[in-house]
Amino acid sequence: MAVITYRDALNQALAEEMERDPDVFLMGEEVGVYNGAYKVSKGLLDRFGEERVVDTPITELGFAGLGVGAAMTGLRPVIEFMTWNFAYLATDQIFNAAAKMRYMSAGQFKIPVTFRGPSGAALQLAAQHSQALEAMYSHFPGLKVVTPGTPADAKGLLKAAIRDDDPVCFFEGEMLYNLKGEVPDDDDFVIPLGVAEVKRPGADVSIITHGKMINVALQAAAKLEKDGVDAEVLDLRTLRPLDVEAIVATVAKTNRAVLLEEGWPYGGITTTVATLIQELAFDHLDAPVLRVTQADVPMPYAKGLEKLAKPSAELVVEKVNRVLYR
Amino acid sequence: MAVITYRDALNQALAEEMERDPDVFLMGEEVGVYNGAYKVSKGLLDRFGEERVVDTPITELGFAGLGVGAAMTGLRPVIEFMTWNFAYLATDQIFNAAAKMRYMSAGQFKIPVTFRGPSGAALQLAAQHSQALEAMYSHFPGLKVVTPGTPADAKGLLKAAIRDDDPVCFFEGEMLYNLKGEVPDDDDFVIPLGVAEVKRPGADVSIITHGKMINVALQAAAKLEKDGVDAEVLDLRTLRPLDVEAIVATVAKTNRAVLLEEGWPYGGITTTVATLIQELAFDHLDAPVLRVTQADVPMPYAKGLEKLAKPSAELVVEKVNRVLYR
Amino acid sequence: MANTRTKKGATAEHVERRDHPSPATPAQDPNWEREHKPEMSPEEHLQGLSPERLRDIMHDMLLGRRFEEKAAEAYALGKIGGFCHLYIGQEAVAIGAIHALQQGDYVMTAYREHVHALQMGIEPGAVMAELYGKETGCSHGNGGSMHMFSAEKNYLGGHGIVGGQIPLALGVAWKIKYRKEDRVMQVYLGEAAVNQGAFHESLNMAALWKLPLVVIVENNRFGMGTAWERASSLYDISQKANAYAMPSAVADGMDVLDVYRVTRQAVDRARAGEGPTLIEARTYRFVGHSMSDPVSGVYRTKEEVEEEKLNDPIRIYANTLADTNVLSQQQLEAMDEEVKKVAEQAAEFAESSPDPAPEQLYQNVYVDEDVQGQLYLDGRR
Amino acid sequence: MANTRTKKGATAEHVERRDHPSPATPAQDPNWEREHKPEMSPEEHLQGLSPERLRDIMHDMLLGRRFEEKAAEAYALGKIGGFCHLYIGQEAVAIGAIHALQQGDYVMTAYREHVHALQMGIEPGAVMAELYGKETGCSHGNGGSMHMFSAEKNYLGGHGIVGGQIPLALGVAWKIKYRKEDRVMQVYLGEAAVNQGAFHESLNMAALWKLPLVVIVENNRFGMGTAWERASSLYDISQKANAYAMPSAVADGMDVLDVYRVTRQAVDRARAGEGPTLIEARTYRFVGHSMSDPVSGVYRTKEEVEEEKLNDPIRIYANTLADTNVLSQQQLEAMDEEVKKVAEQAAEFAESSPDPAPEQLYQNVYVDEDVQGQLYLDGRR
Ligand SMILES: Cc1ncc(C[n+]2csc(CCOP(=O)(O)OP(=O)(O)O)c2C)c(N)n1
Ligand SMILES: Cc1ncc(C[n+]2csc(CCOP(=O)(O)OP(=O)(O)O)c2C)c(N)n1
Ligand SMILES: [Mg+2]
Ligand SMILES: [Mg+2]
Repeated sequence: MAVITYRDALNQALAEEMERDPDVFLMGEEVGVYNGAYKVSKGLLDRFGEERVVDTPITELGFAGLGVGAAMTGLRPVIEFMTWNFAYLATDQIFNAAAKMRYMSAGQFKIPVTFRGPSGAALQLAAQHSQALEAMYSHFPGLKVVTPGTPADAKGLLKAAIRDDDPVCFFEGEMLYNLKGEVPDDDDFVIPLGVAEVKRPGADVSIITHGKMINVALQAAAKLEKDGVDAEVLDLRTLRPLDVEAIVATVAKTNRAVLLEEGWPYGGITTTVATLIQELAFDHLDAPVLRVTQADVPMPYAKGLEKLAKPSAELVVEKVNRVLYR
Repeated sequence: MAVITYRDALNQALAEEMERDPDVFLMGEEVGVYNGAYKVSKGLLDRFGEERVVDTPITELGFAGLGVGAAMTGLRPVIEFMTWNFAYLATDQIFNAAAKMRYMSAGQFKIPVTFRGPSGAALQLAAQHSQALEAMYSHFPGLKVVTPGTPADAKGLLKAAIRDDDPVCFFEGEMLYNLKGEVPDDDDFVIPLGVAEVKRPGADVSIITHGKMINVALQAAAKLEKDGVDAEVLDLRTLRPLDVEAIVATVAKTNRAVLLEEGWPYGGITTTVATLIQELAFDHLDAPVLRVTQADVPMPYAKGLEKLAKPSAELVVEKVNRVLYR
Repeated sequence: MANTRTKKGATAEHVERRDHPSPATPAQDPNWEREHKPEMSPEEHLQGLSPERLRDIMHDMLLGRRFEEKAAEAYALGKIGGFCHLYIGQEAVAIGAIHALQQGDYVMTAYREHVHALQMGIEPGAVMAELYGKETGCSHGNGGSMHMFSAEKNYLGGHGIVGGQIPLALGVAWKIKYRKEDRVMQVYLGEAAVNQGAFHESLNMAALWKLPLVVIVENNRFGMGTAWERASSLYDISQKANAYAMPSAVADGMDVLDVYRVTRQAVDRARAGEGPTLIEARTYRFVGHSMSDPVSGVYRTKEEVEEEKLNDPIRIYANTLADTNVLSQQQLEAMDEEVKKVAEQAAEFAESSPDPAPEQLYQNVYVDEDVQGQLYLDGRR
Repeated sequence: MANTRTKKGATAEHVERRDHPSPATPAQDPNWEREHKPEMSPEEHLQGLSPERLRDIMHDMLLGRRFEEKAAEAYALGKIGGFCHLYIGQEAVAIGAIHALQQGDYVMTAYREHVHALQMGIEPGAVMAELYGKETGCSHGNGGSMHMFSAEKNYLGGHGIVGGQIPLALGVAWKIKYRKEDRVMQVYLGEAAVNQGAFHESLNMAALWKLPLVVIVENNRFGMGTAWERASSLYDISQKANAYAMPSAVADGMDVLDVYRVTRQAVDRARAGEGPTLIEARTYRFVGHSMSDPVSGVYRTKEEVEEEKLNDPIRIYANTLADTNVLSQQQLEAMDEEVKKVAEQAAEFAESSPDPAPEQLYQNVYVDEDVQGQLYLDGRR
């Protein structure tokens, strides 16, 4: 176990998988000479060369499609979007090609491509650069969606995503890159997709979330503890496949749930989870499932407004108190 | 009142609004010389000329953005996507520009653009041409989303969408164009956005749906009637703004709900509605809210498989029986 | 009127926009397909191909034609559903171009793909069964007319989004270079796809990285009902290659041997590591855009279509082979009878094949099997 | 090493790919900016502009520079957040080009936009206040550095998606023609945006429909850390216009009067209904891509930057005005003091302005007010 940053954990995962499998290559804007806009690919160009660490023109649609075509003929591309905000331009290739190719061909092709990049709001980047879009990608059968919230999960899940034979959309928290945490050194430390994790056990209420928001959830749990409320924090980690059992289990245990996500509420991950809970754990529920999400508006630039727009521990505590009828 | 097709109702709405306001123009692939791939714009080129009925190159991103730019400087464009399946290519302009421009400029610009076209599965068009994507568009604050299911709603809602000062995504049922129904002739027959309609009153259970699926819901209601079950069918009509009051009202009345949509389940419209119901009508519910959606797979081509993939009245009846514990 | 409008958008005003001498519309240019074609004797024209090979090509042309005529019949009888886009009139393009390939090379195209699929060696029965949506189809009934695939034959589909196949093909070409393989990637698109951003982005990267990609534009002059000159400010598609410092060429898309000649050069260049080429093959669609589109009337006149049919690529090639004594009229007719039988048998095979099993619905969405409802959220299973 | 790599991707191999005589990289071409510039006497070079106008231009150049230096200070102090992209070194482009416009014309650009916003007449205080995220900012604090707007001044933003502004500008040009207005639409993009599909789709439609659009590529040679020649297979951006049968020109982006000259021709042509023009303005960024990017070291050398700074557009223009006795060194210094005050006051105004009120969070998402939670589904209100 070493304590490293989320960024370095991702960098290790990339390096180890490229070392392990010559079919793995990294392509995207500024991943090479510049060492990555967020330095996630630092050193990889020097280590693996221009053939395997490839700077692209600014053509999200084009190089996303390139990744799918290379994957369907045997390579294992890792396609970096400088941020997921720019990937709308590539959605046709992700939703119409990557997600459907295997099915349309009745299994003749595997599409082992990983699309990855930073996601969500950083600080004052305004409407076009502050979007948490994992819900949009989770909507599509044929895709897998992963949202690590800790350095260890970042490494173990990225390695799993790269080794996975289906297309994976991998959302990194733009604000998490400097987050430190313990990460196993083991070259084969792989976290299987579809396994949620209880990040904090508790008895009174379940806070279910993923990605960057687990930290907000843990802050809320800490505040609640002071009020004598023992909250369980469940980190979904992967959104598709979704660990439905773990969701039902925590609600069966606490009988109350507050769902938290960074993105927008309409069609958000929290709507799918809330729907599953009331369907599969209806008789366990002592209160409606409540949610905390980004304010249902585009992200404003001004510091104060941005703070208001983002989900907060205070909002979570407020909803927890409501499901506890306090 | 005249009985006309859904197609003609849309055609009338376009013609009337173009007649009424010289700033309204129609642009898209094959809308002019070809009279529309689905003939919705039949006769409009001859009537309004090449300046106002404009055939485009196949460039969804380009002409969607053109519509937004024209709207922000005073025109009222109607942009036709030959089908919504192709609009992924335009999502950057719809989600990053249309949905956010007014907010980023703090209200300096209105974006009165309407994006419209056929949506959902027709018959055996396979995975890339059979997608019902209204849920994806509803996710984004700044957009309005409309899904008419009858000729009258098609006309009244399209006129409202064109007159609306915000960007509207208007989803037409590809299978509804030949559907006939009574439509008011009145030039000012406009149905306000955000008002759901009870298409069939009932007492025992609420079937909540929108667009093409209202017909499936009504079929299910008819079958159920034979078994002595009196189902209410609520047509949401517009998904954003969403008529939350009407949703709560019908559930408060029947205490049971089955939600039906054409698209995929993860993050589907039904997840948002189910979430709102369990939050706002928790104490009214005598059973969990259940859902019927497309099978969570890309649409297969083969007739038999396609039929299995689509939502059906049988599946709705089955879920209704479950919420009635029969 | 459609046509006056087409002409309008395409005369003086249009020419003035183009800094290029050739006429603004094919209609104004009787020699359109042949504009860039070198003078050759009939023998030179055979490209040194063996008589067997030349006869195979004729066989392939006839099979493509008869197969699709059969498919049209079946469609009329409701045995085939969905969209169905026929290649009738354009056969010389794919057949000439694929004959320039070797074992191991790849092909990818759009939705007008039956002949490409056949030419890559997929059994006619498997292609027809796919149209019928049967379990024996080359995509087991999942894909249909627009999404045929054969991993075994290096036929990579079959894509429905205009221009969507170009970035995918770029990726295959990338893989070939990455693995230093002795292969070439050939991608087809209609002329209307040239206006898509995907074309621009892909050609730049292909040229920048010198990938073994041959881009073949099937210029049949129309994207559905839109004449090329109403959709592009530049008439000569081959000139678009200059924007990427990419070599380009124009082929007579009604002359299978000219398509072979031009494509062969591009394929050899790609194989030699000299990078991509853009080929504009000038052809014509004798049928409607799809089964629901009338052959003529709306966007082109009956006369125009009839006139174009005089350039039927099969007749042109038959004359070439007759003039050079490679194939007699008699042999031609025998060959035609033979391929008609093949098309007939393909239909019988499709007809008698089973529908896909219901279990197929949830198969091959993912490589993984579903783990207790984690992958499929429809609550149906 | 970054640079060797740049050079590598840009020498022989690269030249060979281009069918064009000029050198493959600016570095190899001391005369890069001036390549297409005609010989002129100092007086001719003044383009017949009045002394007042010529001095205004200098005033604008100095203001742009001093304003952004002030902004950089404020950013260092944490008074400005988010991304902040400075235009230092490139001022001649927007200032020369916007001086070629008339009242009523429109401008739209990307995120490197402070000088464009100022040049369109937005008060320096309002621009600075937007950077500070204050209620008095030109976007009331909603937009920030990348999303400034002024409907009143016809300044249409301020867009953060590379290439995203081009289709929007196409739409504005469409509106001008639709309404038969006597206006021109000017859109700016960085050279790296040329590779985006949006560029290709938009230029084709602009040329096809002869829209009054002037497309100005600010070629500062780098898209973040990527040198143009590592991102494009064709070196000469102006040649890309040929793919759309569109006229094009190259301007010396370090010479404000040359930019004016070239742009003026394009603007006049657009106004006369003769359609769009593509202008490549060759310039250089003296600062990092954004505040977090070091000026040099990774993708360009300190030496390269220092050498380029010898072409400072303000010095070049100052010399022109001195040689022609339009502005003395003394007058120049006085002017500089004046604009420094303006920048100073802008900062004070921003500093003393109020933050946006919390209510603003839910304002202007839609034109409509929310009707009982129908528009906002966050259950917060
Ligand atoms: C992105 C996209 N837009 C629109 C369509 C609908 N569409 C299908 S074929 C076609 C015309 C394409 O013409 P062309 O590329 O010339 O190919 P051809 O049909 O002539 O072979 C259109 C507009 C589509 N499939 N994809
Ligand atoms: C679609 C998209 N991809 C990537 C980015 C990230 N990005 C911001 S600026 C930039 C470089 C753009 O360079 P250029 O167009 O030359 O403009 P310059 O910054 O040089 O003025 C990149 C890659 C983005 N904003 N949008
Ligand atoms: Mg065509
Ligand atoms: Mg640049």
